[in-house]
Amino acid sequence: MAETIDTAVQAIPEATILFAGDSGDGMQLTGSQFTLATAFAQNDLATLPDFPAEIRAPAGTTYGVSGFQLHFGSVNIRTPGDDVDLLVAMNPAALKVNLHRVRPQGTIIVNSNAFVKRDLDLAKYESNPLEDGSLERYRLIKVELTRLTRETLKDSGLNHKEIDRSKNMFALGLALWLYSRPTQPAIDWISQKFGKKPKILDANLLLLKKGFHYGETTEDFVVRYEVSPAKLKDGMYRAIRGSQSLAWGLIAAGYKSGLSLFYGTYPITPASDILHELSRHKNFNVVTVQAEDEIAAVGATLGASFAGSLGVTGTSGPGVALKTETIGLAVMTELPMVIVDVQRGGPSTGLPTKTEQSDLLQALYGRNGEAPMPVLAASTPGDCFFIAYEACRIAVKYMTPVMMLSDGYLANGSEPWLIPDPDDLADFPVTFATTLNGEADGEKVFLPYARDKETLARPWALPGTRGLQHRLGGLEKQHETGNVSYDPDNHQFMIKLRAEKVERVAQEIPPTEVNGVATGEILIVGWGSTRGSIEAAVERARMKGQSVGSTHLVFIHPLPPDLQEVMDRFETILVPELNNGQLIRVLRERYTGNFQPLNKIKGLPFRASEIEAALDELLTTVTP
Amino acid sequence: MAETIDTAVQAIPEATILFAGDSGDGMQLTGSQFTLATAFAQNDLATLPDFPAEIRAPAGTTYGVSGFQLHFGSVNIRTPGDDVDLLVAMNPAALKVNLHRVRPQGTIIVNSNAFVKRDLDLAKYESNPLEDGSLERYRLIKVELTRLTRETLKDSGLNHKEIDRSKNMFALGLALWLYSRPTQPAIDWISQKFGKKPKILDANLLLLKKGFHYGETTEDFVVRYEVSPAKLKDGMYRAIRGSQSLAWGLIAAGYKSGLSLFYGTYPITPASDILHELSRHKNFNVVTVQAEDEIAAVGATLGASFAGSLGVTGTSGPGVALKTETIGLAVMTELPMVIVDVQRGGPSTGLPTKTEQSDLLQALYGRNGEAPMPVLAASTPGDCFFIAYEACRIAVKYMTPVMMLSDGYLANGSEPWLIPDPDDLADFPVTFATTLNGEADGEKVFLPYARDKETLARPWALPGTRGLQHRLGGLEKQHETGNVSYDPDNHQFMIKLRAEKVERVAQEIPPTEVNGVATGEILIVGWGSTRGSIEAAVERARMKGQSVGSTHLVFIHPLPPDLQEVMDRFETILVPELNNGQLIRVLRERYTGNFQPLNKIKGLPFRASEIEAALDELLTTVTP
Amino acid sequence: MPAGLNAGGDGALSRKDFATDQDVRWCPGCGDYAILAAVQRLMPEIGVPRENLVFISGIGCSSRFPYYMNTYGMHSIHGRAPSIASGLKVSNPELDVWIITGDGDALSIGGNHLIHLLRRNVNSQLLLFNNQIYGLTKGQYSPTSEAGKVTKSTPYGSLDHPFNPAHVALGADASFIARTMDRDPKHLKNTLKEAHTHKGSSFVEIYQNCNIFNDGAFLAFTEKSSKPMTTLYVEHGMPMTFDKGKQGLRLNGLTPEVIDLTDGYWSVEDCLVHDATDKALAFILTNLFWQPDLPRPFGVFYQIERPTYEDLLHEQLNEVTERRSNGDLRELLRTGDTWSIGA
Amino acid sequence: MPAGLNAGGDGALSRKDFATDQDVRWCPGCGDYAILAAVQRLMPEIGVPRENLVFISGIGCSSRFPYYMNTYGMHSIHGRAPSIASGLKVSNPELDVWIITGDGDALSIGGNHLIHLLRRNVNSQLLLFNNQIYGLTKGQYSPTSEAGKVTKSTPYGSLDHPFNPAHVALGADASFIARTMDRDPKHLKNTLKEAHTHKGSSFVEIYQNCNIFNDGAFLAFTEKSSKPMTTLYVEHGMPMTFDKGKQGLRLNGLTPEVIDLTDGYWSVEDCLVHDATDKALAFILTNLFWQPDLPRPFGVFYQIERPTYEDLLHEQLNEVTERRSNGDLRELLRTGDTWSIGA
Ligand SMILES: Cc1ncc(C[n+]2csc(CCOP(=O)(O)OP(=O)(O)O)c2C)c(N)n1
Ligand SMILES: Cc1ncc(C[n+]2csc(CCOP(=O)(O)OP(=O)(O)O)c2C)c(N)n1
Ligand code: SF4
Ligand code: SF4
Ligand SMILES: [Mg+2]
Ligand SMILES: [Mg+2]
Repeated sequence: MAETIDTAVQAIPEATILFAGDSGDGMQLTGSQFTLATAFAQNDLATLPDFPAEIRAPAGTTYGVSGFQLHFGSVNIRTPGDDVDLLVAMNPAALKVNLHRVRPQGTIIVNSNAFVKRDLDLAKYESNPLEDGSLERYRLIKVELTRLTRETLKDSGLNHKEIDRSKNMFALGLALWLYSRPTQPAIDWISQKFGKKPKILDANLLLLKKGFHYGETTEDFVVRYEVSPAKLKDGMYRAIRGSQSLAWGLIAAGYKSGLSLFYGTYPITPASDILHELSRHKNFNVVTVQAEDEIAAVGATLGASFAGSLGVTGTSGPGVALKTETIGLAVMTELPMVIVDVQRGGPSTGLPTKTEQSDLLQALYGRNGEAPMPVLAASTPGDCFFIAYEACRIAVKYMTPVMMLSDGYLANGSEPWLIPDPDDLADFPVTFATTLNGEADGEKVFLPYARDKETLARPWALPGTRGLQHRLGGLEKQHETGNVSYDPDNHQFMIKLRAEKVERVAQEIPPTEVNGVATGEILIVGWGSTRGSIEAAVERARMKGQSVGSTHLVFIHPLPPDLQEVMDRFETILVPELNNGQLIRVLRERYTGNFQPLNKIKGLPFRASEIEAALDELLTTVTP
Repeated sequence: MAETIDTAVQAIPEATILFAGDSGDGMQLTGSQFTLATAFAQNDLATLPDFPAEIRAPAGTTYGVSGFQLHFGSVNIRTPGDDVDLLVAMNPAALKVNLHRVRPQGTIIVNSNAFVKRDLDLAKYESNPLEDGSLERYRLIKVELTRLTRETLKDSGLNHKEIDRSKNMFALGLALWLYSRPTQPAIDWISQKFGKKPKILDANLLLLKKGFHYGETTEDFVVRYEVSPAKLKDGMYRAIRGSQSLAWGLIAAGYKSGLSLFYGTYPITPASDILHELSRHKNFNVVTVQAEDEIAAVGATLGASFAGSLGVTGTSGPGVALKTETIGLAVMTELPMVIVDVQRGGPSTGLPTKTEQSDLLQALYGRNGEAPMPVLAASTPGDCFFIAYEACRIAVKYMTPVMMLSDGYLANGSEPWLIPDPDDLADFPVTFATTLNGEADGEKVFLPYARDKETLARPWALPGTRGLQHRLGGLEKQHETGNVSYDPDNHQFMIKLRAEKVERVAQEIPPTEVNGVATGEILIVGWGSTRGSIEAAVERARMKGQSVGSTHLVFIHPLPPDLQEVMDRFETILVPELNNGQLIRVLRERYTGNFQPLNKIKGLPFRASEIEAALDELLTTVTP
Repeated sequence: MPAGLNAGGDGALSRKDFATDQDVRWCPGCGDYAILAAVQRLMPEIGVPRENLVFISGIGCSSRFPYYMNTYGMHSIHGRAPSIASGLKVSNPELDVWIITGDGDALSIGGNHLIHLLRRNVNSQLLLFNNQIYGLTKGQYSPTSEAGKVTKSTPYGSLDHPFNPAHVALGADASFIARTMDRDPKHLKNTLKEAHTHKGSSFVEIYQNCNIFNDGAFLAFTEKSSKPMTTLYVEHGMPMTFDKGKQGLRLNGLTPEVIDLTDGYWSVEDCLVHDATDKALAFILTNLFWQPDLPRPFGVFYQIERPTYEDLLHEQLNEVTERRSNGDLRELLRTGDTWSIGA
Repeated sequence: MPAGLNAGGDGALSRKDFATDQDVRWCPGCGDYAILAAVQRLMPEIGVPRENLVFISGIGCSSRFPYYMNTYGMHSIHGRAPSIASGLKVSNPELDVWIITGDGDALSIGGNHLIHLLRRNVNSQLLLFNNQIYGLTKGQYSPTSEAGKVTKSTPYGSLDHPFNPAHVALGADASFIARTMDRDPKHLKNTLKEAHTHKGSSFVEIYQNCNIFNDGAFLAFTEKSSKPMTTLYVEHGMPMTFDKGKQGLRLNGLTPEVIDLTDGYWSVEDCLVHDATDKALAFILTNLFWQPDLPRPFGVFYQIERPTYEDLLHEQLNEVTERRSNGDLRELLRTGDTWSIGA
């Protein structure tokens, strides 16, 4: 074996790397293994997987390219990174699709064996970019991945297909070396994954090491990088994806409330993973029902709520569109229910595998008649856990359906997560009605629509409770008795009452926090998954000495009572959204202020630099 | 037969009368016959039928009461009337339910035979109101309707049931006499309705006359009224109900465009009558399909639009909730389609037979993703004809789904209608694509998503057209080619393009007209069925010398380009709505002004006096 | 517990105990009254405590039913009752769940939920009030209306080929399929009782007269004069005879034919014997639908035992819980790869 | 008309003329390729001009189909293709309408539209790509997955009793019901041809292998080794034999049983002869579903003629128009009571 050269090591605060290749090249796996190693290296991080809409698009095509982007560092990491420092491209298509993301002088590692006529044609390259000098603005490193892999494994006893499929392990090893990451996590993972397939196991381990050594032995690399641990809060951490953390938040809600969790759903990207995760944890008294469609799913969920379960139904935009009639019934019957909308690119089928925030107005107004309900939004993968928990708590406390908004970026993205202590979660008391609560001509009676003074919630009386028999339904209800009522005044009274109940949820909203300057020129008001990009931009703005702050809304209905006051402390309110301007409509309608929209509708999250640019522009225009 | 007394005749400008009785008493029929006679008397008029949710509620119960209110006069009539001058009550329940509507000193005609123990109990009367003096504030006229009817018909050969069922004819005759209306229209109608049942025919005619003569002969009536013809525009008139006029507007659209009208729907109150009316006119090349549900209805309609029909689907709020996903597909495929929402009391099943305006926000925002579409609202029963026509015209011209809002009050209400000349309707040209419209590498090709410069509409190429084969779908479309595209920039471009196309519809909006003062203190901005009450209130305000004007929105999306300018001419903007405040949200979001809401959510239209009161209050508060 | 609560308590209950204080708002003469009466009479017999009974309906005249039962209930939205009932039953299998629906509610807008309920076999009784019309919306044709029907929405006659509800249920592999009618209270009550005894989704089609919009739709089967010749009451294990034993039914190959039992050529022995567990027979039997010269069968056509959805679900839940023991949240959050920072 | 237009023109078309410039994006090895090939091969044979062909699909891997056919098409939304196709066909009966759907698209979310399409008998071909899995959403069980199936959404096994698609179609009174498979191109193409020849809604279930999420679901019927014993190809008027004529099927009462045709006891004469017009037989035949020791039938199970929805609709339209003559708008507006004011 060739002697090892010790390459110069350079310490850097942060780095963004992107693995890209065919759907079949195992880039998602490579990416998550690198993420794991990075987590162990105690860096802060954020990831952005990006896969094609096709299940297995034909090899070599540009639309078949699957990518995994990772941003990590010793500093606070809030986004998957704007410009890429290292691109690992397994074939021409992967290079073609992702080159524009690489920063000038950034490093590109390519599998040079893949740059042959057929693949170049598939990627629609006129000439070979490795030779035509079109890449000279970058540090290009050609690695004969395919050949090296085949050589390494010629005696492995694996067939060609299996051998070629494992070249990503070589790439992983090389990348780990380049950024001085530990190989142990990957080794452990491989060992237990392929425990039963010794041949594959050995092959993968061998390639991982070979890749690592390749870095040490080749002279291609002038420097090697080191990223020291981030100053994260003390405690136990794990990497977590949004769909997993959302599912766990629901489990936690069931756990703390003592209610059985009923998750009624119908598969849809990008919400399905919540179902997949929940269905693995039946021993938490979790019931998952895959219904025949979204309408049946929300119907079954409402039935479960009536019976006393914690009813939750999850879907994406097109599914919410189908559930709205039943959500209206939940508003009328005042049963607790949580509707999770993992938003994706719309309208219609739109861009099903991409992220977007374009269901906000549907969440607020997409029902017939006056049917208000609380709407909450999660802002990071880990935050999904807490918002899911909070949505459930409010649904039960106020006896109302609650809409929780997530999106494709949160669902698939991951971040290091300070594991919470279950004891620190807000209390989740539940009281079922067991006794008669009213009187009618001298007789004790049950009033299913009597009200709690503080919350205006009606009692939750479960079928099976002796003496509390009552009938719910979608026709207007008489105050207190809950009987059908066509009385005009009662109708108006009940409309106002249901609206007031939802307004009362404002009691649950903590004082609005402002990140950055507390008063100044620009306040960024955001919601949902844009939080990371916004706060990164604010940080950069402050380094530039700009007077910028940001606040991020968890509750979009009702809105925080102190929001106007907070906004009044700034001259301009910038509202970045991954839609054509939805929250800004709500703000303009209810508040005064100089509201400026910043919209991106490309199926991708904001880059911090995009928000930064908007700030710069506003500041140059507002300050003469 | 007793000699006839000639009662003093008093000329009055207007009157409001209300027929009320059991569902079985034929009050709707009595009301519409009186309406017909009134129309012939050339009065202006407005009606408000009000029937129970039950098909045939048990006789004598308060919730079984069916009513028909009619407001007519020699002056402009814009509402069914605030206070009732004459109440005809066929039984205690009818009196109980409607007494509060009668003005002090108003006349009440009761069927005294019905005021017996059983019916009094059913109506929950402790004592007989005819005797306990509780009615002394009114002019009470007791008529032994049942007895007189039985006597009149004892030799008619009809059985008891038939005889008792016809007593409404006696009441009708009496009412016609009291207001000096012609009996001929009713006689003609009866004659052709019962032509085949001579016994019933004779009985009804006899009773009608008896009732009329009863007025002449009895001394109960001190005065008799006369209402001279209204000064209506010259021309040929008819009475028309909203659902009929809406259906005819659709037929007119098919007629003028030369397109076959396809109406796909699923029955729902109060929209079903549109289906009933259209299904009678198949000889206008009208296809009506009663689908298995609303989703199938809108799906079939979209398929019909693809094939080149004028696709229209009608429903009410709960049905719209179910159609939203498919409407999103129409937005993406850019096919012309009209969705009619005849609004009713919500949320959920709500108050299905009552009127409300609470689906506006659903119409604007109730879809997943960014899915804008034009929204138009009709303002009077006759106006439904023109708005339906306009909605169809815009859908085809701009290749977009269009939402048209009506409501229960418009659908069931009627008014005298100056019959339009088909030649005066706006032109309705339709062009189908027949030739290749683009080029790709030297070849002529068809670009299904190419754009018309003025409207941004894409070409409408019908299956069956040789050489223009193309595929539509719900995934994001590539500009011009219409191929599936996951390109981020294309997505944002298309979202903006679709939005811009809908904004272009503003070209179709005529300058905003202001009724009342053109500049001043208060401008009332209304939409939909509140027009009559608003304009009546404005008229009263002007008589009081108040500086009030009103404008009524037909287009709610896009909004009139000159609206801000018009509103700027007033200090305060009053926004009356039959909901909890929906249009006002839109106005506050997009415009500046001192917006004041006036909301009524009782399943009933505004009384002019309610708006009048709001004006008075505002004026006393704003002017010191 | 307060006095009032005993109201719902033990002791022999009577029909009246199942009535509510709400006035029944169907049209006078509506067939729904007879069905309500039959159900209220049946309740004391089956001896389920009122608080464990839940009636879930959709929308329609028939779906008003729950308001009149002093039990738990939900008058939900159009066509969705089977879904809501499924979630309810799964969440609390102790409950005795009854689904009330109409021909439009169940077979038009609710068709999909119906067939999925039946295939899953959620233990419940589904009562389909078939009046072959949309009552509540004032008289449009329904998926069970005969083709060519003139209604408000079809002044020139309807075009749709009607469903045969029993075939739809069979196609969905229902485990219990029966038919009865409002005008035969005894058969109605007994059929409902058998449906209740059956463990699984029991599909019961009830011919119900809408005397306002479709009066006399089933006259042939209810009128004393014609009934004997037109109705065939089937019972498991019994030969198929009707017309007071004067006529019978036999199979000629796969084709049913009527045989005269009076002229001595055929006898009861030649008649088809009903076997409610034979799916093919159930199909052939329920195929007797608007067929001239053949009687219309009533009774339990098909009944087999197969596991209910909620049983399977809870078995799995318990099995997993036993194997993995009750979940511990703190543990769950720490599963997989974790690392510590600081202390 | 411009040159380009002739592209869609007459003259013998070949399979290639029906391909589009869009890359086919199914996974390599997916059964959908074989079905696409069969349809593209069939098109020139049926001789319908490309511009009169319309393929309407829902959502799913299979529903990508229309993008690959150089005809008119719509890749609509999940489960709604039958509704959209109905409106299309009614509006222009000249069009040759093909509905492409999957087991989830047609039987899960789209179940109701499917059965209503079939009962109405809208003239169209419905191709149900049954891979017993949700492919596009990456592998959850579907309404046709066998009970106990372990998938992403059911790590402990699914609980739902699966649909028998042919029985669902029969329960909806479909006028044409057939089954074929991706791995038998000849039978596939012929079956599609018969479906196209049939006037009415043709329901064709196609066993399709999803080699990514449910590989080998139908191996028993497609593998050379097992196929002869497991598959029974039925043809109208032909005796039911399989296993290269070594085995046959007979009816014992209403129960089908396999007979050995080699030991001389039974002969072909004893075999059941297929009659595609016999509904009861079709039911019994399609009841051979996951039954041990009994083969799985393929072919056209049932086919009868009954009026199509669009024919009835246009007959009525024409009939009314003839009777009342083309509507005149000016007249319409003046029908009923009118009065004049002024001159
Ligand atoms: C989503 C929705 N669509 C339509 C309606 C209107 N609607 C109410 S009941 C009904 C059909 C009733 O027929 P059926 O189910 O047979 O019940 P019946 O009244 O005959 O007992 C319809 C179409 C509704 N309430 N909701
Ligand atoms: C309203 C809606 N719900 C759910 C989805 C997600 N979804 C897309 S395809 C599909 C099922 C696909 O299965 P199948 O119909 O069998 O087609 P296959 O992919 O197996 O060919 C689902 C659940 C969707 N696109 N729209
Ligand atoms: S309309 Fe018909 S079904 Fe409805 S209550 Fe009246 S009679 Fe009964
Ligand atoms: S996932 Fe299955 S069905 Fe879908 S394309 Fe791939 S192999 Fe075919
Ligand atoms: Mg019915
Ligand atoms: Mg499938």
